[in-house]
Amino acid sequence: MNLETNESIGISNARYPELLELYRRMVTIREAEKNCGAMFAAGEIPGFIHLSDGQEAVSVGVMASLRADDTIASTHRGHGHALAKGLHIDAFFRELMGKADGACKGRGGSMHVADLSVGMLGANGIVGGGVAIALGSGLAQKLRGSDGLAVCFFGDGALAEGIVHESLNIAQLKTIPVLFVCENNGWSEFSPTSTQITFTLERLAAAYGIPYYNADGSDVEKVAELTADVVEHVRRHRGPAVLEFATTRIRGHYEGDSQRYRNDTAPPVDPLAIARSLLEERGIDANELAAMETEIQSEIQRAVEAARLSTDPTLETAIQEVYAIVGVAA
Amino acid sequence: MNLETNESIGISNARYPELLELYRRMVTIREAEKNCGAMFAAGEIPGFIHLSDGQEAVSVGVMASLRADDTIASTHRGHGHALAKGLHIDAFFRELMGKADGACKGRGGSMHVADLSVGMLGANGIVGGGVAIALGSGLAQKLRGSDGLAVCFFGDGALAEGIVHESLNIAQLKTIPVLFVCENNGWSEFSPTSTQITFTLERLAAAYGIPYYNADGSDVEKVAELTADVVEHVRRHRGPAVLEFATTRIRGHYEGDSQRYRNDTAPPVDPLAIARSLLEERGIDANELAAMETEIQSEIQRAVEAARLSTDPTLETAIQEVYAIVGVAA
Amino acid sequence: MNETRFAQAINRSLDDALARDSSIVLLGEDIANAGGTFAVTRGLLDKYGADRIIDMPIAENAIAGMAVGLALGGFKPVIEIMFMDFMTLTMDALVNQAAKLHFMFGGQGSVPMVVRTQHGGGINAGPQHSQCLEAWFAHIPGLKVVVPATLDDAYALLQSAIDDPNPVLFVENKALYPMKGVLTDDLPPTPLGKARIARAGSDVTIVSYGAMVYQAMEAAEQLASEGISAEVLDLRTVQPWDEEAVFASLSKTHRLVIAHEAVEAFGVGAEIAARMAQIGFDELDGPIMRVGAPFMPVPFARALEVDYIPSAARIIEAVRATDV
Amino acid sequence: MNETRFAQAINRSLDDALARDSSIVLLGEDIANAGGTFAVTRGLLDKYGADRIIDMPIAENAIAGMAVGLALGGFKPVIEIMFMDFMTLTMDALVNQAAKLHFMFGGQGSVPMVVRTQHGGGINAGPQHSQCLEAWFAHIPGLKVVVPATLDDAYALLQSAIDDPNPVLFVENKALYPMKGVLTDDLPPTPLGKARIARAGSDVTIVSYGAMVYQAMEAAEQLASEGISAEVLDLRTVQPWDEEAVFASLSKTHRLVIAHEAVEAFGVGAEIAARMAQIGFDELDGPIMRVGAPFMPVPFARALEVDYIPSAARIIEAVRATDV
Ligand SMILES: Cc1ncc(C[n+]2csc(CCOP(=O)(O)OP(=O)(O)O)c2C)c(N)n1
Ligand SMILES: Cc1ncc(C[n+]2csc(CCOP(=O)(O)OP(=O)(O)O)c2C)c(N)n1
Ligand SMILES: [Mg+2]
Ligand SMILES: [Mg+2]
Repeated sequence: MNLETNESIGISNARYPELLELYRRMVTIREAEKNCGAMFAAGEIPGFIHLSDGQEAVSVGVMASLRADDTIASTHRGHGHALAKGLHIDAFFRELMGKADGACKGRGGSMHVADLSVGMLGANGIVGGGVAIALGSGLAQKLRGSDGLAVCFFGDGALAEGIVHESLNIAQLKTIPVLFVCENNGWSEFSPTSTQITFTLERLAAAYGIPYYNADGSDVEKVAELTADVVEHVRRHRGPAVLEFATTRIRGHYEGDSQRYRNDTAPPVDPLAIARSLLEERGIDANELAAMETEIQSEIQRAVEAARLSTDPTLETAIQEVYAIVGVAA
Repeated sequence: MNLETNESIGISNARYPELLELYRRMVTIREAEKNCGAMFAAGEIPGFIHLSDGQEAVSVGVMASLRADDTIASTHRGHGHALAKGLHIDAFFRELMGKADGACKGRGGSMHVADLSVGMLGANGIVGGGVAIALGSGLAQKLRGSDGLAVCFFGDGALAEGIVHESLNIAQLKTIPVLFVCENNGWSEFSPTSTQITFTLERLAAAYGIPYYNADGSDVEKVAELTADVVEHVRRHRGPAVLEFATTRIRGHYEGDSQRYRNDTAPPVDPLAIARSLLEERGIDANELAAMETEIQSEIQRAVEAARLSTDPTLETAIQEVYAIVGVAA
Repeated sequence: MNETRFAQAINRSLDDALARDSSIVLLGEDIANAGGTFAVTRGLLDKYGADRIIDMPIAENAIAGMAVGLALGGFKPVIEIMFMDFMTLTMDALVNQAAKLHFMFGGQGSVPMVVRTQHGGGINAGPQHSQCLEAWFAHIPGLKVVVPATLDDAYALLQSAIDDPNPVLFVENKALYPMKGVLTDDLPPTPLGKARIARAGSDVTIVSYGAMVYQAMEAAEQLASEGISAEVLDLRTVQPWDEEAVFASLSKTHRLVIAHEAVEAFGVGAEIAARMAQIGFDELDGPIMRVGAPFMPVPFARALEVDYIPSAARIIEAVRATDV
Repeated sequence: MNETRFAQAINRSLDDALARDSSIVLLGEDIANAGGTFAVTRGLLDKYGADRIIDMPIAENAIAGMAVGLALGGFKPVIEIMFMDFMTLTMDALVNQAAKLHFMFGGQGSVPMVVRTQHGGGINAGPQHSQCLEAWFAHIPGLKVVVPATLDDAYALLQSAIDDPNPVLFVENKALYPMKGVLTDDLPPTPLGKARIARAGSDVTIVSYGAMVYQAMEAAEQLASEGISAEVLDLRTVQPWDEEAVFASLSKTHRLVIAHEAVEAFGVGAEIAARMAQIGFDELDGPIMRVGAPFMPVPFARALEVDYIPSAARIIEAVRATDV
């Protein structure tokens, strides 16, 4: 299964896929991560995993406007980004389980899922680590004379890191086609971001003179619609823009997080529930949706089973690839 | 000779010393640096030296409102800051010449002149390097319960460094009594800063919610007056403020800089000339000023001569002080 | 006596230091309200308040730089950098500022700060959350580097690090946090720079530090059953390291193995080997062997990481290669 | 043949690379309009334009991070970090990102970037503008580290560094910039990782790299007059370093000295000594000696710096201490 990018879907004249397709992609991410959570709890997935439950609308809505040749740099919470950009679900599970045929041959795991062939430049274990990489990738697009762009995702907590500021300045200074996408879930690990950041991204972007837009990050259509406009703008003007989406981190910072620190009273806003009721309002049959969900579940189950059967990598093979080989293009 | 801080001058009720005194301090810095330039050209001062000619009004005007227990963190262009904060002229020249009895025993040189006893936490060879140090120093003042504050100086070019942004956020977040002083001379080394920075400090400070003020950095009275107000505010509110002074770098980035890249047409704005003509307007006798200048020159000459006679440090002594000694307070 | 975990020994050390010296303040990400990612600072906020246990935004370079300013201002800051891999963001503050200040200012002032961080694999945290980079800091004049292996050392060396007037990097191994043991009451002060003989022996010296000490002990145990008596030295401090103790042991055993979890090449073991190949040359009866991680990033997969981290078996192999 | 300076050899190498490969772009502070602080990039802006010779704001971490993105995007960025001391600000991008990417992504992609920087004393630039930190980078799997000593090597090794599909740190010694010499036309490619026998000899091996090669040569010269024949090896690349060449030379001379300008403790020499104390143990007829800077920050004063930087005299002393 591969959550394809727009091009391959071939919806003519649509700026982004219709809601049913967006919903399908969100369900895929949710179902995949549900399995991740369970497999982590069961000890089948080791390390740290940060689920994006509640934030699927941003991944899916943003990626809906991107082409295969557009690039993204992601964060520690990168499953949704990776799958939405086109990382194959098989490569995904195999990587998280640390298998030899995982996306990264089991060397990176959840925090480093990457698929360069679809322009996914990697999740990143360093808060802010992907921002300057996206900046360089956007500059490459520009210097190459393409109308491609680069997108960097980052959380609200990352705004405290100097690299974000260095990058905003350079993006505007050199008019680099890079889209800064802030997923504002209100949390930096175990702390409300309001206890860490004194400014709003809106005012910051204004200071840098970079166009700023925001939308409800739980409404996938709103995310897709705004992103389509902004991506269009970035493609045409070859300069940066900032997008901010208010979103909800439904689960803990990472799996295993007891969330004792958390005392939200309202039930979490769920982008899937929102999309689903919109679809039903528009007359899509609930049975049809259920069938789709079941199909996704079984497809994911298949991927998980296959991953379980995959082989473990060996150190002897891994050590061959510490360096790219001189004279051999990668 | 020691450019004393306010307290020791004892001008009652004055918020800062009168213009004649401010002028005297500026002349001292100018004359000292004139000697530095000549001694560098003659090979008597080695290394890199960055003169603050044209920026004396900021050093003198800001420091006029500081107390001995207020601290400053400076930059690579730190001579004016150091002398205005109270570094003795003898220790200054000896340090720049690399003598055993220099301010830093000849181990730091121009880029590291420091005198902790007067709250001068050092010039700094790293652009932005002093900013977070001042932040910590300001926090120390606050935690100690004093009404002291910390000042960090930085250039317009330093605004590109992430550390400045990290520090602004933290200063406001933790309401730290730190005064951010930007000396905007329009240059980052050999490049106009307009080619490096897309934002104004005013808008940036607004984004962070930090009070921002600016003034003509060539008019020492204006600098002193504004700083007196702002320092008062910081002392009382125990939170940060940003000050920006437009100023002129009269000489090259460093001594030896051919400045081929420079094509300013207007003659440089000279804070000393401005102060001098103000003094004359106010009826100070030109002869009196000349006498003062001569006196300063000869005092500096004395310091230079004495520095020349000072002894060289030895490696054997230096290596004793790589570490502070356990159990011995420094 | 109650059993304590390694992480709690550090917690207790911080607690006792905070109680006895009001100039000590803690800064770090999620160390106050949340009690630290590894629960090392749990409970301290409640006891000492938000002026002393300070939660910080995600800004490592600023945190480290602030510690320098706090230290100059009469405080003894103990900062936490969550993973040693994030030390990459603090290098200017630590290396260009903190390490050099006392020297560069001609002996004026000092920077009594501690950077607590944790290194090492064992929990499949992957290439950016597992590195052992202590060799970098050991190369920098002005810094001290401590890597405790036992509960008592975690407690006592942290006390010494806090009391030291110099910037000290205090490196905890994440795999040790859950380790249980008994923390001795009223420990005597443990000076930095003194190694500990973890096991006495006469045929070969195994020098180690941090979590690898346990693999060295296991190796020694197995070797003993073959009649080879290995002496295990726990360095405890890698800068300054206890040259005298290593030399003394080598002079007794005439064989030397150095083992650490960090990448072997250009690691801490290189300095120890090099120094002994100079001053201990006449004592050596066989080649100096090092055991460290292979020259690759720390891989994520269980199957990889388990082979990546040096084992007792590899130490035994190295001991044999000294021609013992 | 015309005389050229070391800085110009690098300039020529950049120029020729830019001319032959349009994917090469240069980024750095004041490298375009101003031609670089040490004039190494002078003239390139006029020739190649602002899209390829790119002046950057003072933001080292972002510059290094951008290079990673550019490299993934099909370019071969060559960035300049003005002083090696400022590499402290690039460590995340270089160590956590660039170095690990190829491995961490399972062999997908590569990061063909070069970081040019300069190290060393000699011009009284003081503690924050003189450090030799190459050992840090040599410890990181995924990075390569080159330190040329001669004009030909500066030219040819830079070509190889640029063509290498991995991140390469290219370290110039500031004291060498004005050095004059003849740059050979049509140099054959010089692979990374191969040492150069700067002077053949039979009694003792002196391994060195960068500017210190000249002190080693001077020492060899003086020793020759006493009838001691020293072989001088110029490593050229410190990661990977040419173990085979060092071993071969040691097998001939049976005495080993390693000299570099960096601080001796935990420096590059430690790895070479440690490795030879293992694989070369049977070849050694005396202790391995290292010559490096003392364990202190680089001091500013002329009187201090001149004694701080290792001299030919100190190398000669070390040679004697190998019991030659
Ligand atoms: C440089 C760095 N510092 C700290 C961390 C530890 N850390 C991981 S995620 C995180 C919080 C990030 O918050 P945010 O950017 O809002 O992303 P979110 O987790 O909410 O998606 C922190 C502090 C890290 N990975 N990298
Ligand atoms: C981290 C770092 N990067 C680069 C430099 C080299 N450098 C020294 S001064 C300078 C320009 C600084 O400009 P600005 O902050 O405006 O200060 P000014 O020189 O104008 O006083 C640069 C790039 C440095 N010293 N430190
Ligand atoms: Mg968040
Ligand atoms: Mg400036």
